[in-house]
Order: sequence, then structure tokens, then C-alpha cells
Amino acid sequence: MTEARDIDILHYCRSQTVRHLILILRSPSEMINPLVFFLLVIVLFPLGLGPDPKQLSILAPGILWVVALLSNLMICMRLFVDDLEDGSLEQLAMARVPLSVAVLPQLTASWLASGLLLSLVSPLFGLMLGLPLDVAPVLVASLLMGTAIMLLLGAVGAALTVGVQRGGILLALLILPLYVPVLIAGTRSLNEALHGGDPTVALALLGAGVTGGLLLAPLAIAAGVRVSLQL
Amino acid sequence: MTTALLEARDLSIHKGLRQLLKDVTLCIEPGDLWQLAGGNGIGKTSLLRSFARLASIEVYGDLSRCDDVLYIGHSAALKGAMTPRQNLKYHPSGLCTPTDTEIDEALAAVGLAGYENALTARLSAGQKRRVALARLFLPSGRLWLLDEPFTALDVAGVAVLEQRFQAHAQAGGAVVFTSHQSAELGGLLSVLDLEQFRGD
Amino acid sequence: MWRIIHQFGSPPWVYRFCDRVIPWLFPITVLALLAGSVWGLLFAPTDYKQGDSYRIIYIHVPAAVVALAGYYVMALAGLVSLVWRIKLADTAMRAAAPIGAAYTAIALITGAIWGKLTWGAWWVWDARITSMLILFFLYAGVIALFEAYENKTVAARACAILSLVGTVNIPIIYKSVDWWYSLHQPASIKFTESSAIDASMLYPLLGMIITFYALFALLMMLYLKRSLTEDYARSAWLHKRLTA
Amino acid sequence: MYFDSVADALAMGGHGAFVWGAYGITFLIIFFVLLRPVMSTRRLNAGIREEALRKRSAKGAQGNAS
Repeated sequence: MTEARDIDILHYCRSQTVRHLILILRSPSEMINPLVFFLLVIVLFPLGLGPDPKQLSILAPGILWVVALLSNLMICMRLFVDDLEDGSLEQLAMARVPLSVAVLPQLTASWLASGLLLSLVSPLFGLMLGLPLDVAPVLVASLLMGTAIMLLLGAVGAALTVGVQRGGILLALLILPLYVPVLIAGTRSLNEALHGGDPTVALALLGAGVTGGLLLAPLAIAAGVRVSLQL
Repeated sequence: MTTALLEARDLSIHKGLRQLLKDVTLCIEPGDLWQLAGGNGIGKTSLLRSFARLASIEVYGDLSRCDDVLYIGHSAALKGAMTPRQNLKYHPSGLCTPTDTEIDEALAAVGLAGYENALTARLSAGQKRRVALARLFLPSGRLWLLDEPFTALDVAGVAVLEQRFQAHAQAGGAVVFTSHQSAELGGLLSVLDLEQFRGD
Repeated sequence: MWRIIHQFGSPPWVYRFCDRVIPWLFPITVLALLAGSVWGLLFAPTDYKQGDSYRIIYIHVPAAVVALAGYYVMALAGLVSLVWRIKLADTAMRAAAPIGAAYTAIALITGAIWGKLTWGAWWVWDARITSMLILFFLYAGVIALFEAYENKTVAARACAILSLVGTVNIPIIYKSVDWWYSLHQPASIKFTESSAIDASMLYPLLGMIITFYALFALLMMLYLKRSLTEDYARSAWLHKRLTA
Repeated sequence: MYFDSVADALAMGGHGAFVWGAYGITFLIIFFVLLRPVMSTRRLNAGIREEALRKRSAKGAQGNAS
């Protein structure tokens, strides 16, 4: 019984997604904390800007997206840290599927626990900032895609910086500039929806971003993980 | 066409500006048991990792090996929040897709029967090591690359492992491991002293 | 063909090449810089709309153009280092980052000064300036990542990956910033209305752009030579060259 | 020269400080970026030469002793 059985990529991905979901469910605070962070920062804005609902609703798209971006950054900072420390990352690299595929289950699980959750809750936060409820579909749709792109980009940065001391700040420096197009397209879609314009162009661009990100980012993430395993 | 599981020719391993090892030439055939020996810092782990292709950036030279490799490093890739059974079932190396009975048998073989559903975080260091080594009792790769497999094991554990190594070699597999202590592996064991490959 | 490529990968050859070219390129570049500045500052005619403040264009635009090109030089070196594992490409990549960052800084500072004159504010969220600022962060990221790793071989690999990711993203960033700006565009003078720029203004500009490229090449060689000296401090060929 | 006098050229139609300042800062940055590799190459070279010299004299001393 020395021969390892041939493995099926789909089966492998499913089992790894389950692994990461179990881990996330075992420590739910990691999932809840970014949401609480999101809520806290949303609360800070009216306190800093004044409670005028009209002014808040003008700024709401920008606020929501910047905060989503920051909470995404927080998630990316934790992304590979534990796995590098306990050796899971090197075992991932030993898997007989391409590493660029092997990293996807973790990203999927992370996105389900962060991006998806945040997007679904976001209309609530939008209401707090005076956004009308009828832009909620655009808000949710743009965040669903935006968080996915940001997670993919952030994972590239995370893979490159996990092995480094004080990688957190460095990560922010590396990936925040790359988030710019997502931020622009995301806020644009919301602003269009708010002012009776057509948000589909911006949403379509976000969709293109998800596709492009899914195609290219895993290659960069895999290369980055190999670099971090070198240390 | 060779039957070798791993062939290294003139492998040199660097770390930054320093050359750790040079001209490492080694052929590992089915049935081999190799111990990588040498003092601290000579590069045992680095060589093992280069065999595993985990350290590809600073490795120069030819290396060909079979795909069917199991590697266990210093850190065991165990999650404290999962049970030993889950740790083995959803192991990130994904070398095999073991059934629950296979997992239970493997855990029993390393003396962890009854701990299948305990949280791994609650186990002792030696028990955690056993969970990691339980992978050797699952259908798992022809070439084993093991970094210090005997650490944190008691005498009985070491004996179980040595028996397993021999069985694996007889079944046509091969084991490469690093260790400071000498293992009781009968006539099968070859020792590779890395001192002869020390870099400049 | 292969021999030429191989030569480019050979440190002694490159070192000798730099040693031979620098004594020529250095004075030529410095002279061209001075001549171009004098031309732009003193001999080019005044712009009828912006007055003499437009003369900043002769450093601002060349710096901005070469800063962007420099990122592609860096990424290309990164690609070569990733694919062919040529150590010299690592060195070139490491050299390009601080030079590019310096060019970006020049473009940003002169842009701010120009902005103060045209818009009355030191900082305006103009599409080009914003893109330039993001480019600066991208350079800063590469430099910081390189510094963060202790093992410089590994650091170079990480930076190569990052600069390639940046290369894919730069056009997207530029386009999206343009798009963002077009939505919020305030009614003010556009940065360069170069619909029909007069030859007497254009030639010094072209001259300065070429000079800035030459300066980039010169700086690359100086940094390459420096890094080669550092990396091959113990090798025989360098000793022979230095003690001869 | 485009300007009538040196004073005119310095004034730049009232924007003199800005225009000349921009050129000044640019040249300052270029100067530092040029200086850095030149100086550190020089320092490294000196180190290498020194070491080579030391090695040679050590070898010479050894040769004399034997």
C-alpha cells in the first residue's frame, strides 16, 4: 500500500475548502472581527463629519468602499500567516496539484466568510449612512465582486510578505495602490445608481476584474508562496 | 530509463551569498533508507527541502525525482482546532483520500487509538508528532522525506517508526530522513555524511 | 544571437561594458542636462497663456515619461530573472527601482510647483498627478519589499513577481484614474494643451526627454556597477581589474 | 536669449522662485541619485584593494619566513 492513489483536483479542492471552513467556524471571531471593524468605522464617520443625513448620503459610497477595502486588508494580513507557521503551506506546495490551484480553496473559504458576509450585511450599513434602500442591489453586487478581486490581489501581497517581519504594514504598501481601480469602479457603480445613471458599465468592469483576477492572480500567489517557503 | 526515485547530480545549495552545500550527487533507488547526517547548520534540512522542491530558488544543478513524494517537516501542518482524524482527512498535501477506517487504523498504529476525536491542541508534543507520523501509515507516497522524524518520540514510538521504515523499503519505497541519533534499521540503512559536501 | 544574450548575463563583461561607457556617457549627459535646461529656461519662447511658469514642463514631462518607462524596464528585468534565472537581471531590477522612484518624485514635486502656479494649490487631484502618485507607491513597494528580505536572492524573486503584478495593473490603474477624473473634472486648465505646440517649444522638450532617458541609462550603469562590486567582491576577475 | 535682461530671466514674469526652484530641486535630486552609487562603489573598491594588499603582504611575509 505504498502507492499513493491518483487524486482528483475537484475532490482535493472540495476537501481543502472543507478544511478551511472548519477552521474558520472553530474560531468565529476571525470572521466576525472584520465585520465589527466595518461597523465601528462606519459609526466613526458620522461622529467625525456630523450627523447631517444629506451630507452623509453623498459621501456614503466612498465611505462604504474605503471601509470595505480596509477590512479586506485586515483579512489579507492574516491569510497565510498561520499556515506558514504550522507547516500547512509547505504541505500545500507538496500537493500533486498545481500550487496555483491548491491555493484557491483557502481563498474561496476566506471569501465566503468575509466578502460574501460583508456584502450581504452592507445594505444595513448603507442605511445607517442614509443610502436609500433601492441602491442595495447595486451595493451588494459591487461588493460581492469587489471583495473577490481585492482578496485575490491581497493574497498576492500576503503570499509575498508572510515570511517577512512586520509584513502587515508592508502588505498595505504593496497592495493598496493595486486596489485603486476596484475602489473607483465600485464607488462609480454606486454613484451612478444613486443619481439615476446606469451602474452596469461599472459592474461589468468589476466582473471583468473578477475574471481576470481568477485567471492571473493564482499564478502570482503560487509564485509568492514559493518565495515565502524559501525562507 | 532508470528506476531511481530521486537522482541529484552536482546539486549546490546557497543561502544568500553563502554556499551551504556543493556537488551533492546522490541516487535513491527503491528499497533505500538514507540518513542525512552532519552537524548543526550544515544544511540537512535545506537539502531535504531541496529534494522536496520546496527550496527551488537557491538550488542549482540537476534534480529529477518521482512525483510520489511525502514530506514531513519540522512543523507538522496540524491544526489545533481540528481533531486528529480531520487533520489527516483534510491534509493539505492531499496525497491520498483516506477512508475513515484507514485513518483510524493509522492512528491506532501510532498508538493514538481513542484520540481520534480529541482536539489536536489538547494533545502532548509527542502525541502531536505521532499524529503527523500517522500519515506514514496511510497510502502515502513512494519516496518519504522526513525531517527529524524521531524527535519527541519515546522508545516505543521510535521502534514503531523503525519497523515502518523497513516495511516501506521492502515494499519498494525509499526513505530519506535527517537525524542526530543513529537509528536501528539493520543492514538497510546508508548514512550520507554531509560534511563531504560542505560549500565554500 | 545566443552569444550576445549570454554576454549580457556575464558579470565581468557587463562590468567592463559599464566601465567603458560611463566615462563617455557621464559628461555627455550632464552637459545635455545643463544645455537643455538653459534652452528651456532662457531661450524657448514664453507661453502666451501660462507665461513663464510653463517652463517647468521641460523637466516635469520628461521625468514623468521616463518614470513610467522605468517601471517597465524594471518589470522586464524581473521577467528575465524569473524565466531565465539570470542573476544580473536581479541586479538590474534592483537598480531600476530607486532611479524610477527618484524620477517619480521629481515629476510629483515639479507637478506640485506647477500646480501652485496654474491652479493656485499645491496639490490638485488631477488624473495625471494621481496616477504619478500611485506609481510612486508602486516603486516604494518594490523597494520596501526588497529591503524587508534578508536573503537578497529571495528578495529579488519576490520583487520580480511584484513588479510583474504591477505591470499588469498599471494600465488598468491609469485608465481607471482617467475615468474617475472625467467624472469629477473641475472646470480648469488642462495640464498640457499640446494640440499645436510650436516647434521652438517642442524641440527643447524632445531634447530633454532624450536626455532624461540617457540619464536613466547612466544611472542604471552606475548602480549596476555598484551592485556588481558588492556581489563579486571576492571574485578573481574583479580583483584583477581593480589592482591592475 | 529670449529674455531682455538677466533680471527678467530671474524673475520669470513674477514666477521666478517657483520655476528656478523646480529646476533646483530636480538637479538636487539628480545629484544625490548620481552621487550615491559613485560614492559607494568607491568605498567598496577601496575595501577590496585594501584586502588584496593585505593578502599579498601576508603571503609575502609567509614566503620570507620559509
